[in-house]
Amino acid sequence: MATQVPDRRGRFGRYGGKFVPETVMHALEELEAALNKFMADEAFLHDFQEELREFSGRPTPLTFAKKMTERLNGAKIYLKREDLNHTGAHKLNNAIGQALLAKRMGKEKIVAETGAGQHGVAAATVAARYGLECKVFMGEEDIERQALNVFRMKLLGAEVVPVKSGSKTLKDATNEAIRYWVSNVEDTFYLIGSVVGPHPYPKMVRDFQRVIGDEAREQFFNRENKMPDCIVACVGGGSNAIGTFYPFLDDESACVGVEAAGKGIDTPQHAATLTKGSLGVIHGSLTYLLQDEAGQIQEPYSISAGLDYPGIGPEHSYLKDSKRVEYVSITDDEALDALTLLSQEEGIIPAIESAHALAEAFKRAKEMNKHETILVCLSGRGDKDVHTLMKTMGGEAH
Amino acid sequence: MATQVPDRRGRFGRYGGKFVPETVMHALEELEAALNKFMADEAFLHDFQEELREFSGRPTPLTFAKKMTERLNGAKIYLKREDLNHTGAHKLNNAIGQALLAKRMGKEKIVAETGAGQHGVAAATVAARYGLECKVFMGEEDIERQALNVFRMKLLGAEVVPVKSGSKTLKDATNEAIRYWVSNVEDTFYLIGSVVGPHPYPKMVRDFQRVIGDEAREQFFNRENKMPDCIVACVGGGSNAIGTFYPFLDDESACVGVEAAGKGIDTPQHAATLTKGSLGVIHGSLTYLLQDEAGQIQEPYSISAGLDYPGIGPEHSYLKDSKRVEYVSITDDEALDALTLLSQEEGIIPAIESAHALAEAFKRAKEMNKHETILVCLSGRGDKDVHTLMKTMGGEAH
Amino acid sequence: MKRFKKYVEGRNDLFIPFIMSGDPNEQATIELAVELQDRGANVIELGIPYSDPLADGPVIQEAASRSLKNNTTLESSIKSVKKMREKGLKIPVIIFTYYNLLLQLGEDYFFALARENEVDGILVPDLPYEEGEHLRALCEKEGLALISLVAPTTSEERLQQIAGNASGFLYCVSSLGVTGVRSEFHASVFAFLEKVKKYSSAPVAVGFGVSKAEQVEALKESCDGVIVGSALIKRVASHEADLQDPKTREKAIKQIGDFAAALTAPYRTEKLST
Amino acid sequence: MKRFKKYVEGRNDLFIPFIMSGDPNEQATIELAVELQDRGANVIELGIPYSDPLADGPVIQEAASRSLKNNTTLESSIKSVKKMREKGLKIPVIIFTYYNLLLQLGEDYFFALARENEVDGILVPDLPYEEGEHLRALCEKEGLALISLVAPTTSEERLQQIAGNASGFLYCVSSLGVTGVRSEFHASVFAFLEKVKKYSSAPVAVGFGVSKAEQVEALKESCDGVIVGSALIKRVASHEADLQDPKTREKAIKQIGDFAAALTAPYRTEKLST
Ligand SMILES: Cc1ncc(COP(=O)(O)O)c(C=O)c1O
Ligand SMILES: Cc1ncc(COP(=O)(O)O)c(C=O)c1O
Repeated sequence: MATQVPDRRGRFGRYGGKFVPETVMHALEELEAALNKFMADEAFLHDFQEELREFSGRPTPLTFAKKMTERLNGAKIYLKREDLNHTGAHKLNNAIGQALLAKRMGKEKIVAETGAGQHGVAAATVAARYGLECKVFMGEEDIERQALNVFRMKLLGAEVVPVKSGSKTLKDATNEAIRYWVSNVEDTFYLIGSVVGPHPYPKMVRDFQRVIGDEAREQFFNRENKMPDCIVACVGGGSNAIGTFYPFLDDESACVGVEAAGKGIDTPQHAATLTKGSLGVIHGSLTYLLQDEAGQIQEPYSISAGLDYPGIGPEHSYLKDSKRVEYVSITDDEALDALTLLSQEEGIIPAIESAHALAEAFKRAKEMNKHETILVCLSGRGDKDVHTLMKTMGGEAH
Repeated sequence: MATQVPDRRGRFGRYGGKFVPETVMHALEELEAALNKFMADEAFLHDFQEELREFSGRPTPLTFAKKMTERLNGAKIYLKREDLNHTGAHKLNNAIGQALLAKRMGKEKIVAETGAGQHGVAAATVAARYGLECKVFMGEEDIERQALNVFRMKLLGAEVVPVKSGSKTLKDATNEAIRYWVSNVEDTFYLIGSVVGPHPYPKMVRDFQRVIGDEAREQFFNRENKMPDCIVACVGGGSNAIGTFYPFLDDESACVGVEAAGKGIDTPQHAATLTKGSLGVIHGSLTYLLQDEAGQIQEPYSISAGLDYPGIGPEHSYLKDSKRVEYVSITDDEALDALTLLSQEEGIIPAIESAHALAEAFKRAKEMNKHETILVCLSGRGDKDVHTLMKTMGGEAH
Repeated sequence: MKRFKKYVEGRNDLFIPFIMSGDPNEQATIELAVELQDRGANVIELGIPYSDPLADGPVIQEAASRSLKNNTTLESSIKSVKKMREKGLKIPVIIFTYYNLLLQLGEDYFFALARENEVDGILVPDLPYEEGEHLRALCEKEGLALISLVAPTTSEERLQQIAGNASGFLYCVSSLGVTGVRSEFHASVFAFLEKVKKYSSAPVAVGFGVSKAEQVEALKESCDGVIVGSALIKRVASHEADLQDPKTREKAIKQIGDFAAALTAPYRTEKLST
Repeated sequence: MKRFKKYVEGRNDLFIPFIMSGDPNEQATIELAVELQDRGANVIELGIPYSDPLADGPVIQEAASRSLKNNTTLESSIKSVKKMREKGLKIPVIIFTYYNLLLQLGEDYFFALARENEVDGILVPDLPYEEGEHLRALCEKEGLALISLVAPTTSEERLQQIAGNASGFLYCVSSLGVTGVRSEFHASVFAFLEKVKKYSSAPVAVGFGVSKAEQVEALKESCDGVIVGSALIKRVASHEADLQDPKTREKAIKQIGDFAAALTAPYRTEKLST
């Protein structure tokens, strides 16, 4: 059964594992022991649930997209509104969980990596809320492109450390965060932002994010008295997608993960890891990734900073092989169209990441019957993207 | 009893009324009739509640500010999280209500005014969601200062109309919206953004915003088994404050409205209407306002665009006279300090507007006992203000 | 009310110009008032500049801005009426002011000033009938006309009440919207005017958009007069420089007078032909 | 394993330099390997440049960047070992490569290449003991050393297992963190080394931060050798221009050799004095 992974070695089928320097192994063992303890601890789970509710505002609603549905004239579209979380995306669910765990483990500091800054803001937020010191590693290029999020993190009291190595973007920030962690494992907790990294991170992040799917499953059933015919989510590292899909894996619902096709999967500029990548090791995990023939990791491209990651959570590689989830890709342009459409039909400006899922859902809805249903994970709000949109759309929304 | 106002003429004591051109009177009568009908209509109220829940994500949580409370070492501080509403502030509660009403009245278009763009975004959002045409009037100066919100409105499908008259800011945008409305009353609904304007607007907006206080009252009682000792909210036009206070007016809780003192109430640069203003008529309502000796309305100033209004809802003038609510003011600098403090202690970046309420609450908390409690309405999130903060704080958060 | 009796009551060819006090300066306004009387005006509607004139279109808004630069106030404007009288103005003058200005001046002081400076009436565009009770009583006591407005959207019930209590003249708004030039009136205006005339206890004048002789011609059978604001003020604006210069002012004022005379020619043609 | 037998086993003065393949070019790396042998090296650790070297500090990261510009690959690096042999290199060479490069080359092909090019061992910094089972079996079959690492945080249980299965030599990480120069070692390193030596089935060499003769002196009683990476690579970086130019290369290589000799002088002093 799909829900039995990972195994004790942290493998989802052949994927996952712990491909890390010996210096990190102790920290992973410690984390695993803490997880085993606290994920079975009523008091910890209660705190986690309470903070999700009272700090982040969960449960997030399930919104029926009435006008969008009418316009497409096909399957009914429901949106799981992760954009309504505090700080604007599903990222906080996981950040709350890990930060509470770090506290329980007696750590005083957290370190995190960030690309566009969404996970960095989430990490800085929980650090402030729970009284932890926070360092966020961020590529120099990203720091320049995301000045607003950099300021938010600083305002929240975090230190943003510029990363000058490699391509100066997310993957290098991740390397640098791991390096820092290795040097400071005793008092520092590494707060990873997606279902990636060495075991037990992919499992832990999934278990903190499954609240998305758990809520959605109940809400959907209350509305429709059945399970959705299709569930769609975007895939960067894959945390919102796994969080959404996981509780449905034993149901009949089709699940579709949507990667970023950037300027097209036939160009070098995309981030379609499962569609175009090959097996390898990245950031401690055996999984699909974008690399050249020799095994050097490649810079991905997507208009959405959150999907711009050369690897993917190992559980997705597993779900692809097992065919339980289908993976497709959506281009920048298709995502922008979907973003505009949802804004104008429903008054919700989605994150560009989430717009990839929407674009795929809209395509499918048109081909489906009116009694069928699609559940889309709206992973975040688009406010963070307005700058990018202004540049891309030339200052004029249409 | 406080809850019996306004009277049939729309007066809160001596304040309020309908000081509008004859051309508007018919539209106000029509609106009043519709309100009387639909606010007693189960189906309408059900739709309103459902949209608050499923579109905007209500109920918003009540968050205990643990670290902040410990730091101040006085009264317990609770935050009513209106920042977690869709689009990021309490403004949407009212926009949803008015837009649903407009639909029921058979109007096809809405017109709104906006200063910083928050209400404009809320109006554009509901227009998209419910299929209404939307025109937003906005001062030319504000359009320049708030390019991001202008883009958001356009993305949502609204037309943003630049206002070149007068001081080219909010009050002129309001005049212009009213002028447009006057010319198009048959098919156009004027969606006002606060508890201002001619009767029945102040009452209607209050009744749509009281959900804040209704929820908070129940949530607070469930947590503390009593009513808060003190309730604090910022006051621009006064909608989040009335929405919060109103359900508590017959309780013992002290209520405090916080105006913007800008650079100081002894300078000409403030927006402290009740503290420094005098009786007059603005935008159809008899109330306190900032004016010169001859009665020309003055441009207010505050670092927070949402408090930057020369008038105030007439019910606040009434509550000031009756002493049921106390009104104080907070400077730009005090608000910025409170904003930084909450960000770093609780991981919540508040809107600069809301930071005015926080600053006052923090002052009071220090002087209160540990068994006492303060409820603060956190009216909106600060993401919209990050640009302003970067400019003011010089790019470096501390 | 005696000036109304003499110059307004019983007539059906009323020409009621609206001019902005202090636009572009006090002297020009005074001279323009007298010139308009000479060109056939029956009442002068003297607008007081306001920062937030929400019943007005752009032409009058801009006039107010120009005037406010001269620190024109309600008080200074009322005092200038006396100066108009000294220059020979005999027809009624009504003060057109937003309510806030009146509130700040104080109603008692207003009436004292009005008496002293020979003002005949007042029009408060943002004081609808329901809110005007107190002011109406004071006006009655002081013998001033409180000019009321009715609009095509005014309900039958209110129309009856407002028109039935009209004093001085009844201001009929031609169409929805704010003040400003309109090229045509909707046909429905005639049915509306018929209804208004049925109820009105005073002459019925039509305003909002009157800017051409053709309109005056078209309206003249259906009402007792026209109010002309934006069309005139546009001429004031285009002669601003000349009106500022004492040496060219007189000529500019005559030219504005010529425009007023041409606009209201349909009334005089009738007078001649009868 | 025969080169390990000859040059490594039983010794307690091992000098194991780490050099980056292709930094700044293949020829320089080949000549440097031979020079280091001449200056007392017992094993050459040949680093393969990788885009994401997460166990490495900035000095080695930059060396990798320089090398990648020359399109250095795992395959080209293994092939260059043969060229080192042709130049007289006799001591064992171990390939230091991140796991992904090995995966992409293919393990079978790797072993074929290793055999053909006279490679003696492999070290995969991101392949901890638990994940190394398969590779360990293959190495054993092929007679290659799979170099394992232990760190101060390695638990007693794992330490026992890893050290007990060590082949070639056991790489002892001096302290937490990534590769790079450290000015001092924490006192606890000695207790750690004692424990490691107790369990180890192979000579114990200390790496991460060794950069000064004083450190070698301080460590020499507690372990069987030192691994020197960043300190050497810094010299390569500072001689980059000279190493690129065939005319100046030899001199630059000698200078790097001088540094290596000075660093490991404590071993030779001992050799002389015994
Ligand atoms: C809104 C949003 N959606 C999706 C993602 C992609 O992450 P994941 O695939 O882990 O859900 C991000 C990452 O920053 C994000 O901000
Ligand atoms: C976040 C926020 N708080 C408060 C206000 C002030 O409005 P009101 O006084 O009507 O609540 C605004 C207005 O834009 C706002 O955006």
